[in-house]
Amino acid sequence: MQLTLEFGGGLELLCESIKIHEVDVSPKSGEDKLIMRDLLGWIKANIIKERPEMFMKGDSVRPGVLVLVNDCDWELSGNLDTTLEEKDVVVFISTLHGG
Amino acid sequence: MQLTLEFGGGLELLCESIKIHEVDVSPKSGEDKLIMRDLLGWIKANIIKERPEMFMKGDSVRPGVLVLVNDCDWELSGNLDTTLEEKDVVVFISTLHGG
Amino acid sequence: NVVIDNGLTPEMIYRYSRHLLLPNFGVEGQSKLSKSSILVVGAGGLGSPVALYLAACGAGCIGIVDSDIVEINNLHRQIIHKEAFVGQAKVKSAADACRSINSLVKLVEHNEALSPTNALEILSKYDIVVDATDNLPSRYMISDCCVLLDKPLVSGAALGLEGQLTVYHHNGGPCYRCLFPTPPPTAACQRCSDSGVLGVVPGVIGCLQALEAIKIASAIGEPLAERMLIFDALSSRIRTVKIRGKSAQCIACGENARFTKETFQCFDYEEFTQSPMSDKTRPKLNL
Amino acid sequence: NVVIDNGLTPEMIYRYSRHLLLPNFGVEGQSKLSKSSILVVGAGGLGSPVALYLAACGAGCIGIVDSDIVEINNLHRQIIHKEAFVGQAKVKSAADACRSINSLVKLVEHNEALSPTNALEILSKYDIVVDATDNLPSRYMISDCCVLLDKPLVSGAALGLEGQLTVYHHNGGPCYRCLFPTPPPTAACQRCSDSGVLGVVPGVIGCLQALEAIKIASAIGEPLAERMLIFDALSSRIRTVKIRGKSAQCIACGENARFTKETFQCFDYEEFTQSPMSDKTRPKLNL
Ligand SMILES: [Zn+2]
Ligand SMILES: [Zn+2]
Repeated sequence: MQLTLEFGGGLELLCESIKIHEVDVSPKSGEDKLIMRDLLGWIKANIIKERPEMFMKGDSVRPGVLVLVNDCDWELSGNLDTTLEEKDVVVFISTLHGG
Repeated sequence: MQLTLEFGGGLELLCESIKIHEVDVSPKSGEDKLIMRDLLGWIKANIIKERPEMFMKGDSVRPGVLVLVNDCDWELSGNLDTTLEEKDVVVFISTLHGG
Repeated sequence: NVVIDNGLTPEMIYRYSRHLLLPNFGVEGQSKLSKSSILVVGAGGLGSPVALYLAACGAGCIGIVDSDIVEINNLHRQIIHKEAFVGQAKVKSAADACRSINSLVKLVEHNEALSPTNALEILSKYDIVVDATDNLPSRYMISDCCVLLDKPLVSGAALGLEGQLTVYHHNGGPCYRCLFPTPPPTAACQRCSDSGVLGVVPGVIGCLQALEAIKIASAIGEPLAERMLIFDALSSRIRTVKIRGKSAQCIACGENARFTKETFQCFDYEEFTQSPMSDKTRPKLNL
Repeated sequence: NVVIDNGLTPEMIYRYSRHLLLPNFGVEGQSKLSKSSILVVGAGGLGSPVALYLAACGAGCIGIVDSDIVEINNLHRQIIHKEAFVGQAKVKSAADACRSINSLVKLVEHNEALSPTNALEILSKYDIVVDATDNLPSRYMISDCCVLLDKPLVSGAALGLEGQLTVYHHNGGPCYRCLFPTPPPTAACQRCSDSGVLGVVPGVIGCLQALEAIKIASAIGEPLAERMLIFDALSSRIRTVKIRGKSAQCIACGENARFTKETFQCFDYEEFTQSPMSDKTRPKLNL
């Protein structure tokens, strides 16, 4: 499944300062769909190059990270159970506090 | 065909100050696809309520109007011959000169 | 007489004539804006354009809270402060700049750090609050206080080459705690003073904050409630995304919210976030 | 010594320390910016934040062109001008404000209307041109002149509750005439003085123009060439769209361009657009 992953608010520093990643991710073997829970594991294994604890906590993202699937907060689509579709854009953004 | 039409830069004044129009437009009878040329005629007949000369000139838009199909200048997709697809977003925007 | 009914003097009609010509704003919008009072928390990179544009556009009363003094290394982004004010209180410098561009606006200088002990009293005097601070504990504190006092909160942030903007606790939308019930780890809390910021980035976000405050004050358009604007300066991309609504479980604004004015005044925001409200005590970075 | 090689004095290193901390900007970005010269055409609603942020961020030299004087009914959006400067030249007022926030920047006051007879000479002294004007003939003229002199042009516009922004003649992208070979009908050419503008709207666009100029000057990020940013204040929506490339048929920048410095100097832009460069001669609207 072709997905666009974007990292912002400093999270790109965990993946070699690359903000946009065009990736191809398959559902877990035996599954017919890809959900966010699986995608997070895949990202942790394949995209995050350092300090994974700055990206995940337990099986979800760490506090202070917003997750957007097609410009919409994943809380509105099922959080970890959100089903992904071909060409979806998934954005991970760390909230900023500066001014 | 479901389309979203948006008017900006003052063009919304020609259609009762409504910027976003969700519309259903069919290809011309005998045609199997809808192209921008036909859509312009449909808009002139159905959406534009006043001063049509501020929207069209000849069979195209008047000078100073940018046309965007899915956030991309129609000059890049064939201008009047651009083929529209289900759920396309077509934006008509008059260029501004103020400051 | 419409003019008198709307509280606009001939002087105001002349000064704001470009606003009055706007069908979507007009006399009604200007009149509402001129009767509104807006508090800007922080007279720094975000607060500079917020205060200047609120003053220029004609907010009735602008309060500014900050306890910092102007430093030379603020000036790359804090355009409200002149070199001549280095060493003086930021609120005095900022209020002076606002007065010099619009003497019709009332300016109130709160030359103190906003804290749980004074926040309720200060915020209660205003209709709208703008969070233009630079640290996490202040953001939780201001949001909690706005929920307790039922004030809309225009919240902006900028760091590096990125910015974020949203409106909390407005039109039934979420508060800061609805989005962030748990604070992030300390290592994720970068500040401009540690990590840097391109000066014009808070300029963009601050102008957009002033716009949201003006829209709320004058009751025009759709404020950014339940939406967030995300700005990436390097690519010049700005997206406006849909965010979650109010959380029923939120301890500040949820159905069984247990936050009262009393708990607020005793809440230790620095302990909660493991992060200081002021960077005065931190070692300065040197290149 | 890196510091000396980059032309940054200890004073600059302290002042711009938050820029130097930025991995994507750093010493190299600041050094390039500090050596750049940028011309701002128009010291009005757009020019105000452009000039202030270019000065704050540390552009080496900022030129400002305008022949207008400061009026009270400009001040709702032109935050660079203080009431004390009403009746004085806008360029003097603007340069004074820039100097007061950053004395390290060189400011050049061009207190005259830009016209085909002086544009080549004035623009040739700068690396980057910012179009912050308020009328159509000036936009064609500035674009043509930038093509002739091969300068990037950061072009912004604001009216009512909307704004637009793009970079012309940069990285092989189009010029103004590539997009608009034929001028629009006169009835489509609204001005802020006729139709109104919410003061903070040019603020947002002007900040974004300053950002694009800084990105070009310091060679960071992707400037808005072949792209246009479209801002709707009422809905807080900002889209960045892809626009056409350079047109082979363009009379200014195309393959067989017939525009020379000589034709430029004789070209009647007001006749071409059927629109005046200055609104001084127009009747003032009264409410
Ligand atoms: Zn809440
Ligand atoms: Zn061209």
